[in-house]
Amino acid sequence: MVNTKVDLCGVTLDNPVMAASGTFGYGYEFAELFDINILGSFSFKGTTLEPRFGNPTPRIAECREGLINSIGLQNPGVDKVIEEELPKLKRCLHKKVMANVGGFSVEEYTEVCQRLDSCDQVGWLEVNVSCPNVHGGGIAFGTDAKAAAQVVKAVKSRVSKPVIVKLSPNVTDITEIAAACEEAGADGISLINTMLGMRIDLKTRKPVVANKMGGFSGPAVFPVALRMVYQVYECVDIPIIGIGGIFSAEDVIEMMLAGASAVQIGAANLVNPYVCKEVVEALPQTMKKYGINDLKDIIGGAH
Amino acid sequence: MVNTKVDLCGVTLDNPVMAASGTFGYGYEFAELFDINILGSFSFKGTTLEPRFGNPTPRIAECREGLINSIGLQNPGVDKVIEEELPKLKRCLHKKVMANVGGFSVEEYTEVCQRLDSCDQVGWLEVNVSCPNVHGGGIAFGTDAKAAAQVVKAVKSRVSKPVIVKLSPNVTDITEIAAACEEAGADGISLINTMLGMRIDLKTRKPVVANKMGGFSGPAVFPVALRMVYQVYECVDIPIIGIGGIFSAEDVIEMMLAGASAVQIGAANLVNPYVCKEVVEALPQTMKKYGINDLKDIIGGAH
Amino acid sequence: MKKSDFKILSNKKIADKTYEMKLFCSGEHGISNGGQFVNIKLDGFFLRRPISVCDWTDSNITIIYKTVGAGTEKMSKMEAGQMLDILTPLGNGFNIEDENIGEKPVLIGGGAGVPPMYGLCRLLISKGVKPSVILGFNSQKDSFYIEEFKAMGADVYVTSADGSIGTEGFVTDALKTIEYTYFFACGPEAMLKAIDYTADKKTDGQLSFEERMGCGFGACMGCSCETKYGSKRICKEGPVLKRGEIIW
Amino acid sequence: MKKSDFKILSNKKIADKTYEMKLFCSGEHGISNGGQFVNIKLDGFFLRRPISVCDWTDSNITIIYKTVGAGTEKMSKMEAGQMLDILTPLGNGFNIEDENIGEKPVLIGGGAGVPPMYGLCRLLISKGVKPSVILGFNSQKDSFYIEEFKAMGADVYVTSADGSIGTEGFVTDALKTIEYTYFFACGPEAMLKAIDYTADKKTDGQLSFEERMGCGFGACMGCSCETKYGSKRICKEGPVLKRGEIIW
Ligand SMILES: Cc1cc2nc3c(=O)[nH]c(=O)nc-3n(C[C@H](O)[C@H](O)[C@H](O)COP(=O)(O)OP(=O)(O)OC[C@H]3O[C@@H](n4cnc5c(N)ncnc54)[C@H](O)[C@@H]3O)c2cc1C
Ligand SMILES: Cc1cc2nc3c(=O)[nH]c(=O)nc-3n(C[C@H](O)[C@H](O)[C@H](O)COP(=O)(O)OP(=O)(O)OC[C@H]3O[C@@H](n4cnc5c(N)ncnc54)[C@H](O)[C@@H]3O)c2cc1C
Ligand SMILES: Cc1cc2nc3c(=O)[nH]c(=O)nc-3n(C[C@H](O)[C@H](O)[C@H](O)COP(=O)(O)O)c2cc1C
Ligand SMILES: Cc1cc2nc3c(=O)[nH]c(=O)nc-3n(C[C@H](O)[C@H](O)[C@H](O)COP(=O)(O)O)c2cc1C
Ligand code: FES
Ligand code: FES
Repeated sequence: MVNTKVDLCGVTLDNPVMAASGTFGYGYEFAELFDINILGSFSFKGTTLEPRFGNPTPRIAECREGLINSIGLQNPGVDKVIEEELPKLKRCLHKKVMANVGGFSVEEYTEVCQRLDSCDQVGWLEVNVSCPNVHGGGIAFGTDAKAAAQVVKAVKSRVSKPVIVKLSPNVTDITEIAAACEEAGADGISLINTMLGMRIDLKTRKPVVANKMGGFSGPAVFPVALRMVYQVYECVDIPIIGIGGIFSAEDVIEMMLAGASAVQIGAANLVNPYVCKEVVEALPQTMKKYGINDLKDIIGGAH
Repeated sequence: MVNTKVDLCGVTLDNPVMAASGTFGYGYEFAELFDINILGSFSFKGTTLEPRFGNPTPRIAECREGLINSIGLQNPGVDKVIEEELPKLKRCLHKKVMANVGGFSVEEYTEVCQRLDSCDQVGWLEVNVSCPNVHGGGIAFGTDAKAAAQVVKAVKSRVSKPVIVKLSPNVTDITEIAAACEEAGADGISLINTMLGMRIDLKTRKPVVANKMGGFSGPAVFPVALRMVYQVYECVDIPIIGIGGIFSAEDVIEMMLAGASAVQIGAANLVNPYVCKEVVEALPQTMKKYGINDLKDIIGGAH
Repeated sequence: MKKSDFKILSNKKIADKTYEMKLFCSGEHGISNGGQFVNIKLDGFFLRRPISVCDWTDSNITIIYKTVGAGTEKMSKMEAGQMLDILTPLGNGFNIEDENIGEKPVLIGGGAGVPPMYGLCRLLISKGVKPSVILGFNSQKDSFYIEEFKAMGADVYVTSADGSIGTEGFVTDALKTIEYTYFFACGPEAMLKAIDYTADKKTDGQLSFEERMGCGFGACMGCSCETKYGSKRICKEGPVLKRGEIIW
Repeated sequence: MKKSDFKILSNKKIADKTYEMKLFCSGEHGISNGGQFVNIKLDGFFLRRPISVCDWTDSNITIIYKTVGAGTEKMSKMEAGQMLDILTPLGNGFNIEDENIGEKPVLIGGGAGVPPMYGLCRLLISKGVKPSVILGFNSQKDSFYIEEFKAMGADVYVTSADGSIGTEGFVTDALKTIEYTYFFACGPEAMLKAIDYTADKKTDGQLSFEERMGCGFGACMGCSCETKYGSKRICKEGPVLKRGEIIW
C-alpha cells in the first residue's frame, strides 16, 4: 500500500489534493457529485470583510488550455460566510477547510482573518495578496515584498491558525517575495494565483471581459507555476502549496517533485467537476507506476 | 481588395507577419518550403559578439500548447553572420531582414549592433534584453528598467537603423520598462520574449532541460502577450511588435487590435513549418470576415 | 447534475448556420423544464459550450444551435455515432407552475432563443394550456421550426426583420397585436429588454438570459447578475429570471 | 522536406510495448537512406514525435516504435484508415557510399535502435554487400524482426540482457566475437558509447543519435551536439555521425 498522506503546517492531509479557491464554491455543488471528504481539503471562495458583487460581466474569456476570469472576489462577506456557509459546509465536509481571505488594506486582511481564525472548521488561513492595495495606489500587495510581508506580519500577530500566503505570479522575482513572507512569519506559501491576461473579441473589437484584463489560469500556466514552486522551494523552509494548471495525478507528482507539499486544482474543476475525485483515485496507481511508495519522500525530489 | 501593408519604423511591410527570432534560423530551411518573400519580414537567430554553442542538451521540453527551450543563444558570432549567413540569405530574401541581437554587457550589445547596422540587408535592429547581465549579477537586462534603457541608449548612439527593443515578460510592470526604453530612444518595442518555465521528468525525477529552467512559449502564452501589448500600447507612442503564441490570422488581428503594428510567429514555425505562409494567405479573407479593409486601421482598435 | 456521454443520433442543418442535433443518453439526463440547458465539452476547446434543450424524451434530447464561432462550427461538422461529453441538467428552466400564467400565455423566441420555447410549449400544451407563440427571425433563410410549433397546436405568429417571412418587423410588433395573460421569452438581450418595455406592466413573465460561463453549474461566479433580490448565477438560479426581479 | 498526410495502413503490436506501423503517402515521401526519420504530429500534443524509418517503398513507409509516454501510447491506439500529418524526409541517414565500408560491415541495433538497421540492411544487400547484423534486446519479449533480418540474407546475431533469446549479454559481447570491416550502430547512447569503446580503433563506423527536438528540421537549434568539426544539429547534420567526429 502506498502512502499518500502529507503534512500541511501540522495538519495531516489524507492526500495532497485540494481544490483551489474560487473554483469549488463552498463545496456543496461538488458534494452533490461525490463525497468531498476524499480530498485532502479545499480552499473556499475568497472572503472579504464586506459582501461584494464583484466585477461587471462578462467575467470569463476562453483561452487555449485555460480561461481568464475577472470575478472580482464576489462573496457574501465574512460574517455571512461564518453564519451561513460554514454551517452548511459542515454537513458535507468533516475535515478542516482552508479559508481564503482577500482584502484591500492591511486592516481588512487582519480583521477577516481574525474572525475566521475563531472558526473550528477552519484549518488554515490562506491570505490572497493578489488584490490591489487601495491605500498603496492599486498595486497588488503580492507584487511588492514589503507590502506582502506587512500583511503577513499583521495577520500573524492576531491569529493562532497557520497562515499561508498566496502569491501572485505577475512579478519579476517570486523568491524575493516568498522569502519576505517567510521572514514575516508565514507558515506556508501558496503559488500561483492567476496570471494577468487578456482576450479581445474580433467581432466587437473590444476586450472579452468587461474589466478588460483578468486572471489567466488552467493547464497553459503549469510550466510557469512549476518553475516558481521550484524556485521558491530553494529559498524558503516552510511548506509550499503548488497551484496552476493541475489536471492529473502526474501533474500532482510533478509539482511535488518541484517542491510542493500539497497542491490545489483550480480551473480544471470548472470543466470537469469530477476532476479532483479522479485525481485522488488515480494517485495510488500513478505513484506505483513511478516507483513512489510514500508521497512525502518526493517533495522537492527534483532538486 | 484589402490592404495588408503596415509601417514599421519607416519601412513598409507588405503585411505585418514576421517570423520570430530563433524559430526561423537564417531563413533557408524555410525558403526550401515556400518563397519567404511573402512574409512581412523575419527576425534572424539572436546574434552575439563571439560564437556560442549555447546550453547543454536536452534543450527542449514539451508543454501543453507550448514548449520550453533553453537554446542559450547558439550562433556563429556576428562576424560569421555577416560574412556567411547574410550573403546566403540574400539569395532567398529580397526584403530587409530584422537583426536580433543578444549580449551580456552593454558593450557587447553596442558592438554587435554597430556591425550589423552597416549591413544593407538589415532593416531593423531587434535588441533582445532578456539575456542575463553578467556584469549586473546575472539579472536579465530586460527585468530592470534602468538597465534596459541603458542598453537602448548606448546602442542608439552608435547606429542609424531603427532600434527595436525586445522585452522579457517576466516582470512585475512591463509598462515601466517599455516607457524607459522609449525615453531612451527606442524606435519600437517587441514583446514578448519567452516566459521562464520548467518541466520535470517523472521517470528521472529531474528537470527535463539540462539547464533546469528555460523559455516557455507557444499558444499557451498568448493571453499574457496580448495583455502586455495592450498595456504597453497605452503608455508608449512607438510601434509595438506583438509576439507570443500566434498561430492564425485571427491571432494576428487580435494582437493588432491590442496595439501591435506588426507581429512575429515563433513556436508555431517549429510544429508547422508552413504556418507563416498559411497565416499570410489567410489574412485577406479573415480581414473580410471581420469587416477590415485596411489593417493599419485596426492597430490599437480595442482601446 | 452529472456528466454523461451522449451519442449523436443526427445533426442536420435546418436553416442558415442553424443546426438541429439529436442526442441519446443511456442514463438519466434529468432535464424536466423548458429553458434548462446542457454544457458540452468539445475536443480542442477548454470551456464547455452551453446550449438550451429544445426538446427531450426519457433518453433523448434535441438541441438547436447557430454556428457563431469555432466551437459551434466544430459541432456542425460532427456526425451521427460520435460521442459528446455533456453536463446535464443545468439551470432552473421556465416555471410553468406560476399561478399567474392564466389561459393564454405567449411564448416569444428570437433567433437562437427559439429552441427552448419548443419544449416549453409542449409542456404547456400537455397541461391543457394552448399558448400563443411569436417567433422572430432576421430573414426567411434563418427561420426554422415554424411548422413544428404549428403542429403542436399553438397559435403561431412569425416576424422577420426584412419581411421575407411572416410579418415584417420585430417580435414586439407582433406582441402589440395579440392578447396574452403572461409571457415567456428567450432571445438576444436587446429583444428581452424591448419585450419588457412593450409588455403591459401588469402582466407577469419570465425571461431567459445568456452570459459567458466558466462552469455552468454554479462553482465559479462567472455568470453573476444583479437582481432586485440579490445576486443570482445565470447558470444556477437562472437562466430564467422573473420579470419583476430584473434590473436592466 | 515537406508536410504530407499519411494514411495508416496497419498498426500492430510486434513485441512488448513495441508496434509496427505501415503508412501510405500519396505524394513523394523522399526517404532514401536508412537512418532517416519522420516527425509525426499527434492531436493533443504540441511537439511532433520523431521516429526512424524502418523500411520504405515509393509510396509506403514502415516505422517501429516503443510506447514510452503519452504520445507513443496514443499512436499505439490508432487504427488503419486514420491519417497522420508527417514531416519527411528528415536527417542525413547512414551513408552507404563511404569507401571504407568494405565487404563485411556490421549493423548493430539495440532495442528501439533496431528499426533503422532494417532499411539500411536492405540497401546494403541490394548493393551486393552482405552485412552481419547484431540485434540487442533486453529480453525475448522485447525482441522483434529477427526473422525479417534473416530472410534478407544477413548473418544475424542476437543478444539479450537476460539470456532469454540469443546469447546472454550485450551487443558488444557479440561484436567481440565477429570480424567486420565497418560498423553502423543505433541504440541508447550508453550502447553507442560501449560500441565505440569496444570496436577496433582503426575500424571506421557511423552512429545514429537521439536528442529531444523542437522542430526536427534544423530551425530551432534544440538538438545541437558538439563534434570535432563544430556544432551539428542531430536533426539535420545528424542523426548519423561518423565515429571520428564524435566527442563523448
Ligand atoms: C444558458 C445558455 C443557453 C444557450 N442556448 C443556446 C442555444 O440553444 N442555441 C444556440 O445557438 N446558442 C445558445 N447559447 C449560446 C451559445 O452558448 C454560444 O453561441 C456558443 O457558446 C458559442 O460558441 P463558439 O465556440 O461557437 O463561439 P466563440 O465565440 O468562439 O466562443 C468563445 C467563448 O465564448 C462563449 N460564448 C460565445 N457566445 C456566447 C453566448 N452567446 N453565450 C454564452 N457564452 C458564449 C463560448 O461558450 C466560449 O467559451 C446559449 C448560451 C447560454 C449561456
Ligand atoms: C531521430 C530520432 C529517431 C527516433 N526513432 C525512434 C524509433 O524508430 N522508434 C522509437 O520507438 N523511438 C524512436 N525515437 C524516440 C521517440 O522519438 C520517442 O520515444 C518519442 O518521441 C516519445 O514520445 P512520447 O510522447 O511517447 O513520450 P514522452 O516522454 O511523453 O514525450 C515527451 C516529449 O519528449 C520527447 N522525447 C521523449 N523521448 C525522446 C527520445 N528518446 N528522443 C527524442 N525525443 C524524445 C517527445 O518527442 C516529446 O516531445 C527516435 C528519436 C529520435 C530523436
Ligand atoms: C473562476 C476563478 C475564481 C478564482 N477566485 C479566487 C479567489 O477568490 N481567491 C484566490 O486566492 N484565488 C482565486 N482563483 C485562483 C485559483 O485559486 C488558482 O490559484 C488559479 O486559478 C491557478 O490554478 P489553476 O490553473 O488550476 O486554475 C480563482 C480562479 C478562478 C479560475
Ligand atoms: C527555440 C526558440 C529559440 C528562440 N531564440 C530567440 C533568440 O535567439 N532571440 C530572441 O530574441 N528570441 C528568441 N526566442 C523567442 C521568440 O522569438 C519569441 O519571442 C517567443 O518564442 C514567443 O513567441 P511564440 O510564442 O510564438 O514562440 C526563441 C524562441 C524559441 C521557441
Ligand atoms: S458559470 Fe460558473 S457560476 Fe455560473
Ligand atoms: S530539432 Fe530544431 S534544429 Fe534540430
